[in-house]
Amino acid sequence: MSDPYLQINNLKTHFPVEKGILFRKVTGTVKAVDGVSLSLAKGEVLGLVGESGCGKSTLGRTVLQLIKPTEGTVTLGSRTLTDLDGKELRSARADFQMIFQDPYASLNPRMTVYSMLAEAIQVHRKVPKADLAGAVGALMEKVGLAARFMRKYPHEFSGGQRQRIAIARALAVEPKLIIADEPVSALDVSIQAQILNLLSDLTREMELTMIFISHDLSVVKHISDRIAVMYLGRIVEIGPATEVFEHPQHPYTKALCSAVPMPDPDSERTRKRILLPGDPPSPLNPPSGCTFHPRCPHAEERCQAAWPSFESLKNDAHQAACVRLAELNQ
Amino acid sequence: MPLLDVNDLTTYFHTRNGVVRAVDGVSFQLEKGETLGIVGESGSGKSVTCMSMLGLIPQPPGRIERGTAHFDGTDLLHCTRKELQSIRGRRVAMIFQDPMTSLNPYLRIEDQLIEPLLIHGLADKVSAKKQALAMLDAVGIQDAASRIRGYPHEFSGGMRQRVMIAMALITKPDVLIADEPTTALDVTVQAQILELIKKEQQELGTAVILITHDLGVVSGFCDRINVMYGGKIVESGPTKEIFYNPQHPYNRALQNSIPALQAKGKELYTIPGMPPDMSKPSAGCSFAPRCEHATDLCTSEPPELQDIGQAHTTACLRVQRENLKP
Amino acid sequence: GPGNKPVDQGTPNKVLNITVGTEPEDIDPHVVTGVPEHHIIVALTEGLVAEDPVDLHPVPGTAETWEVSEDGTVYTFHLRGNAKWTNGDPVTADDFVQSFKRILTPALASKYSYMLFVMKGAEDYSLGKLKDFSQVGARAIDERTLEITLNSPTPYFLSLLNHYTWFPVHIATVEKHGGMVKRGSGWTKPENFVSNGAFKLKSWKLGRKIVVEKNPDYWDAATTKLDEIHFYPIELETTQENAFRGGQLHNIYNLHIDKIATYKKEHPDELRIKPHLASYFYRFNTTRKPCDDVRVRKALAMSLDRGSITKNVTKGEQMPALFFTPPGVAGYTARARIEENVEKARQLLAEAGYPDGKGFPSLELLYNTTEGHRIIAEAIQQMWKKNLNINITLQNQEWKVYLDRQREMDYQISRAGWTGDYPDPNTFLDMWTSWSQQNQTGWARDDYDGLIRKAAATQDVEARLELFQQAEEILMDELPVLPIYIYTRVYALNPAVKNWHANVLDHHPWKHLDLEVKADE
Amino acid sequence: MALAGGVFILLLAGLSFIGPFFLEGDYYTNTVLEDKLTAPGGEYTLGSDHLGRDQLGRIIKGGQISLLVGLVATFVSLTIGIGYGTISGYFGGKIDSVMMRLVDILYSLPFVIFVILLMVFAKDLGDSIDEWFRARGSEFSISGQWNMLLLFVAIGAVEWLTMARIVRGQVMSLRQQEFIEACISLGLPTRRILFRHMVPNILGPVIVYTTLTIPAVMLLEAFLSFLGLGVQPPTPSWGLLIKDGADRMREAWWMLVFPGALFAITLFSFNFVGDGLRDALDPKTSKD
Amino acid sequence: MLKFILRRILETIPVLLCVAAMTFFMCRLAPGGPFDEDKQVTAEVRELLNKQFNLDQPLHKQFIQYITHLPTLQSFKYPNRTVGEIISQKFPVSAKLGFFAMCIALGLGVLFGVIASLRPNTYIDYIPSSLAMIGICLPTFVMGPLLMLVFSLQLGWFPATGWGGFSGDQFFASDMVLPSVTLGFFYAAYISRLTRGGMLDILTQDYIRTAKAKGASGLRVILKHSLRGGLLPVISFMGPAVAGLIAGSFVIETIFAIPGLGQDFVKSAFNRDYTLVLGVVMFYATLIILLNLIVDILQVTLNPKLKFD
Ligand SMILES: Nc1ncnc2c1ncn2[C@@H]1O[C@H](COP(=O)(O)OP(=O)(O)OP(=O)(O)O)[C@@H](O)[C@H]1O
Ligand SMILES: Nc1ncnc2c1ncn2[C@@H]1O[C@H](COP(=O)(O)OP(=O)(O)OP(=O)(O)O)[C@@H](O)[C@H]1O
Ligand SMILES: [Mg+2]
Ligand SMILES: [Mg+2]
Repeated sequence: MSDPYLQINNLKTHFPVEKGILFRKVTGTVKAVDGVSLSLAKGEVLGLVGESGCGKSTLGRTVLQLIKPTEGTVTLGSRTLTDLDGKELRSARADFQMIFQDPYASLNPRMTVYSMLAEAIQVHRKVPKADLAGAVGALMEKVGLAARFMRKYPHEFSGGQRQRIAIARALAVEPKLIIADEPVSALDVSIQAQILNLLSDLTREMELTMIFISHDLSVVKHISDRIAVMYLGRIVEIGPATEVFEHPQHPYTKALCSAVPMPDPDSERTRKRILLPGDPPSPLNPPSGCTFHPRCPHAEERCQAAWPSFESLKNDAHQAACVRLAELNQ
Repeated sequence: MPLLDVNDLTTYFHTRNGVVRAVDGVSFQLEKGETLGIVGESGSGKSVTCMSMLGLIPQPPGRIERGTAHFDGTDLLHCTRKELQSIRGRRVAMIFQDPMTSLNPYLRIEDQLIEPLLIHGLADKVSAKKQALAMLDAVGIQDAASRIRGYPHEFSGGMRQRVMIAMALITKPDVLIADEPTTALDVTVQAQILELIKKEQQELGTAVILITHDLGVVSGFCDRINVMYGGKIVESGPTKEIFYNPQHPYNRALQNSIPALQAKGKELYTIPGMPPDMSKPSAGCSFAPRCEHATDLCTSEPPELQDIGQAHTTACLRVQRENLKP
Repeated sequence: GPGNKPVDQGTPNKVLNITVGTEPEDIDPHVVTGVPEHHIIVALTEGLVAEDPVDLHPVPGTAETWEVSEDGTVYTFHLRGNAKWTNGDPVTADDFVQSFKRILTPALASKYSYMLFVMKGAEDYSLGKLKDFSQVGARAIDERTLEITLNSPTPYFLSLLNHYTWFPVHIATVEKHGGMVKRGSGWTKPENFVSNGAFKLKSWKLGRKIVVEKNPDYWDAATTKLDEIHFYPIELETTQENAFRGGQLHNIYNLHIDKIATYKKEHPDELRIKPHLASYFYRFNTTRKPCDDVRVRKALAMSLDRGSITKNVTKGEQMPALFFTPPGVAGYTARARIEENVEKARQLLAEAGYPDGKGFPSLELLYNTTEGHRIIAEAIQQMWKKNLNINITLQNQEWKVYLDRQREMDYQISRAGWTGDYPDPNTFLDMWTSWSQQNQTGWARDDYDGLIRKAAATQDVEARLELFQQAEEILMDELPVLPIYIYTRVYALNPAVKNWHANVLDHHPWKHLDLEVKADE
Repeated sequence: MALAGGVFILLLAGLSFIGPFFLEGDYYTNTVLEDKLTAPGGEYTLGSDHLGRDQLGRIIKGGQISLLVGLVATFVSLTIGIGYGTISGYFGGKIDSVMMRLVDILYSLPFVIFVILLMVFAKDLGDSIDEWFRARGSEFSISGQWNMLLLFVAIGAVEWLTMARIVRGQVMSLRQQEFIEACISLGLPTRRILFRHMVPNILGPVIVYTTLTIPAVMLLEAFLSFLGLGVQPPTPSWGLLIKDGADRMREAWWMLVFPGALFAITLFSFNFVGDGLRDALDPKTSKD
Repeated sequence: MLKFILRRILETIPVLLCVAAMTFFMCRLAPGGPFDEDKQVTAEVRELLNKQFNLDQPLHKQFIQYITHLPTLQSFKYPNRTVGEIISQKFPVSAKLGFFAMCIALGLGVLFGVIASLRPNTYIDYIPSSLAMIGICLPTFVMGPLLMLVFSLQLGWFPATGWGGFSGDQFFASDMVLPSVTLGFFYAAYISRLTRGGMLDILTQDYIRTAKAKGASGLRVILKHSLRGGLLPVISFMGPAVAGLIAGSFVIETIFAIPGLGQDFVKSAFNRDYTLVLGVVMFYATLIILLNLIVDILQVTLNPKLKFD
């Protein structure tokens, strides 16, 4: 990784929280993203997994400057996105796009696919009116939609198709970075497969760099080069995809991997899961030290002391943040 | 006699652009304490099947064209509104697909939780509140006593889903219909919730219908599985049969496209073609246009579900007649 | 039930429920200017003389008797001994003198102080030219004798005294609440108000009603028949009518013109149509084209069918006005007549340079926002179009804007009306003098001014009226104004109201009114 | 229903705007005083008014004015209201505060005085414009249309306020939607986000309110004309005709019933058209 | 919330100042003055009058005097009343009329709107929708006299005019019925249309389906689950509507001869009653701001998702 294309440096996104009906005051901050550093090479796909509410979407949004970070920098290529002003940012947006979590909510219900895509194509480059229909058609075909659906409205498509429209829209500006926020979780497996194929084709063809957010570890494993595991606003483990999936090191990752249901009735019924006790803690007042310690089956006194630093065992590229890392992975 | 006996359930949506045959002659049975999984393509009519039984499809445009759904002696599709209301929520409860929108944003969690008890006169307000609290605890929401006064938007997606489940289980229904109850959740929470449903089921003998896309979940959870395609059940059988001995080409294709079962980096298997247009009735098998095994017969003759042994039924003519093997 | 209605209850109990249109602005006689105020003030306050209920000729009021000097300029009034204020104080000659002083004091800025200008020195005092009030022609000879000296013999002086500007106020009360020259000091509020009339103020609820009750200490209390009068401010004609029909009022102050026919047919006993001392006319701006040309003015005046307007538009038996002064005022009926002759009108228009209306400049008729004015204007607009082939436009303006434009002479033709202050032709004719504030036409003639001046100094009745005849002849020849009709008052009255006599000033001295339950009820 | 409403409005517009070509020039002013308040039937199909003018002709002319005023002034207020409300709701925060307080101020100002001022100053202005043209030898005169123009200004000036508030409320809730975020992430210019993405999605309540604004505007026109702003007699408008009729409802029912009924049917039609439009603009409902 | 309210109240001050200044100068710009009547007074008297009413002072001084002493200033038209007196005597009447009318409007409007929304585009929709539209189809100046004609003149059920009975101080009297109904019907039309729209949006929401799945009866679904959300558009309309009801009932007050503030709102402007205009306008502005504030608070309390920003 000599030449990181996307560099995220100690990124923090905090939301102030107000409480009370009559006397509203800021009672705390939700540390949705709390010091995340990542770097991605050009053309790399990073899978981001983690519990719901751990800050995956927020991280994605912050990287794309849809939310202003509280702290930290994001550098894309030679530009530091966190320093750009409104106008520069807007023109820079051609380089990075998001595929939103919810294919129902992220499409304007009153615009046809054509007008949505045509609009996206035209934001950052000039295409003559006459060629527009052709460009839109090509775009749709690229994501596996028949061009004849151009004049339809979003509600006339199935969830999978909508997700593809959203992908097409993101691709329309020819971005270099895409953040895909759970693009397949609402879809049935055959459509899931289609979209995953599509995305990996696209990354290959267009040299797209991508952060792929999902709950579904098997999906993430399939598409990503590396996987990062998030817990309560922080990365707890990062490493090559198969490596992390097959040899998880952090106790949380282990629990996560063990909970993935297998589509195989026999093994699924006999498989041992690591059940995590309790609920994900509230990001409002996260536990001290390693935030995972209240639910960790291996927690000790010292886990409460400080946030552990990243360590790696065998492979330098595979790191995890746990003080008992070595002990637990013997 | 099965607890729930659905026969030839047919629900159409009469839209301006034609009749959408969302559910087209679905029949199945559910025994007490049994867990039935429904899987199938997105838009194949899984949700509509379940909602039709409880009379919850929007009418108009929806209309239940024919069929019966006998629950404990009452035909849910033809009983009076009063009868239906007394069954809904109390004896047959449903968890909806989208927890974000299925809770009333204007009411406190508490009020929504105790509502089924109050409506059916199962408890007075005070004891209903106690039960609600216990239930919320049971679904694993920490600090339930204070959270119960909150509003849905203050809950995370996973928590809302659990509230929905608590709400469905609070009346201890005979049948629980769970429509993709864990889609929005991460795997650890999903595991927790499934565990909870299982526990309730064991204690109360509740029968469960579970709709999901996650074949991993059904494989571990369900006794029997219905595979739906194009508004029809195309295959039905015990879980192991469905997974280890898939017969219908759609079911086979489905099994093949599971990413978890495929090598990394390889192109995933996908079903070619587009989902069927449900507003255009097809003469034969609706999967035929996408089926690699389709013959002329398939496009001209409508298939029926037929037993092929081991309580396993399938609706593929070629399987039935030619004993087609994968 | 019907028994609950104010009228059904009021009639046997001698409670009159009546509307006089709008809410009075105040009941301080030296401050107010309106007609509704008049009706209420005359119930509460009495001047030197009173009015006969039938023909309004002056009869003794607070003054029991009076004498006039030979030359007709000095009046001596003898106040009656039993005239009392409602607080028990006697009404004295000095009360009158102080009251006159009050209304003439410049700082009070009374709008109607000019009504007293017939009195010697009054005008100068009101303008601040004269500082010493003893120079003014009002003098209390003793407690009960008042002497008033006039500038010139004024035949209508005694009638003038019935205008509320001449009424006394209770000086001590006025002094107590903010002083003599402070307007609206609160002395007229029910809890403070002191008066000397047949009724006293009982309550005044803003916007709801004013209640006056019989004053038992009034010198002529024996005459007073009513126990109470309730004055309701109801502006809308249709609402007045509904309240009347619904048994809430004994009268309709103004009946909507389109109801006249209905009332004639269905309620003839309630309908009253009476002549009124008022004239409806249009002003011409004689400084602007095209009405600066007397031929145009004449053509416009001659081409109207006034009879048709009064018959079909105003419908209230108004008299088509071919002259300006309402006829029969103090024995005066104008000789001059406008000739209604369309042929001649066309000819005059052609002479003025507009044959068959060709080339006639744009002409705008200004009127203020009232339905009645609009309808008349529309009818006249059509008559001119038909008869002279000219198109005029109508311009409707809000009241104050309309007044402003009229005063600034920013109009071509403007609708107007004039109600006489006292029954004498002077109140109609002196407004066209060059010095009059009310002229507003830009028209001025020395000979006209001279005639009016001369009439003011003439004591002989016949000679005086002749001067007025000559003046009106000039007026009708020059036509700075276009008379349309002489008003009538069209209203309705519950037949139970007795002693209500029609007169041109629409004055109905309250103490004579009575309510009578019909025998068969 | 929407179709029926639309057809009726078109018919009405046709009757009002094309009908007069087949009538004599003075069809609404011809005054026969002797024929005042003639009941319907006979010479006057719909009766005559208090000046003996043909009621039918006056209703036709009134329709011209009322439809024109209703549509144009509503359009003006719609445009301003949507623009203002969208901006205020979208940006929120300080901008919203300031903009909404400005609306509060305008709400509170005395309308009557505003109208009077408008009339007085605009008249001067109109006169000077005419003067300017005359000085250059042109026959052009705008005083004729001027009054109508002012009417639109006056009505537009008040009616947009409520519209702006409604739009703002809608936009505020829409702003949270993910597709707006998607637009931002595309780098779309704000203007485009506002008017291409926000506005079409708030049309539902806006249309409902618009169909209610049309009658309000027509009646406001009558009030303003009565004050002297707007059409001047003898030109009628439905509002004025109804007002005249209301004063004589017991003497001449036809003066109230005919214009009143037409007014009511027109309102219903607009509402039905509005409902239809709302359905048609909503791609979801348009399919069922 | 307290902070929010405090901030809004602070914001009110510049708004009111703005309103005051604009009103004051607009009034002064308008032609004609408080003393113009058809009997014109001489220039001398006019000057004296100006002096008596302080109109001879520089405008800015007058303005400062006006805004600092407004309630205690005399009305020009009714010199024996102060602005404060007039408002305090007449506003309660308008407020009560507005309150009754709003009750009627809400009752009818919500009822009709809800019924209409249950089966959109059927007769169950058209009939109540049309009924509710009566209030707009029949302008108040038609509806008022019509009701009077039928109910007071023909049937004799209610008095034709007045407010608060014969003595004028009853808390409730039969003469309040017709004006309240007339005014209420007008707003009922708006409310029913807005309710229908709002309910149509809500009734297709998923959580309504959830409620039904619980076994809730139709009535319960409407009352408990739909109304709160469905009435939100109505609530945002209520701010200006209530203010309009209270101060803008000019026509109704004139038709029924009701001594309310609505008449002064219009007539004081016609009368160029500078002090009263300013007083009424300031009062009205405060009312609007207050009502909008209440509406905003109500919206936040009714909609738990919203926060005071
Ligand atoms: N605008 C906001 N204001 C306050 N808190 C917020 C906001 N947006 C997100 N949060 C909080 O930040 C945390 C992280 O949210 P985020 O949406 O990033 O989670 P996620 O990992 O994407 O979860 P999911 O898998 O459910 O999509 C959550 O606790 C959420 O409640
Ligand atoms: N209100 C409606 N109007 C018209 N068509 C509808 C409506 N609701 C559902 N449908 C149609 O009915 C069919 C079945 O829908 P259903 O929701 O049952 O699918 P599903 O199997 O649950 O899919 P998913 O897995 O995406 O939830 C779909 O084709 C859908 O378009
Ligand atoms: Mg997320
Ligand atoms: Mg579904």
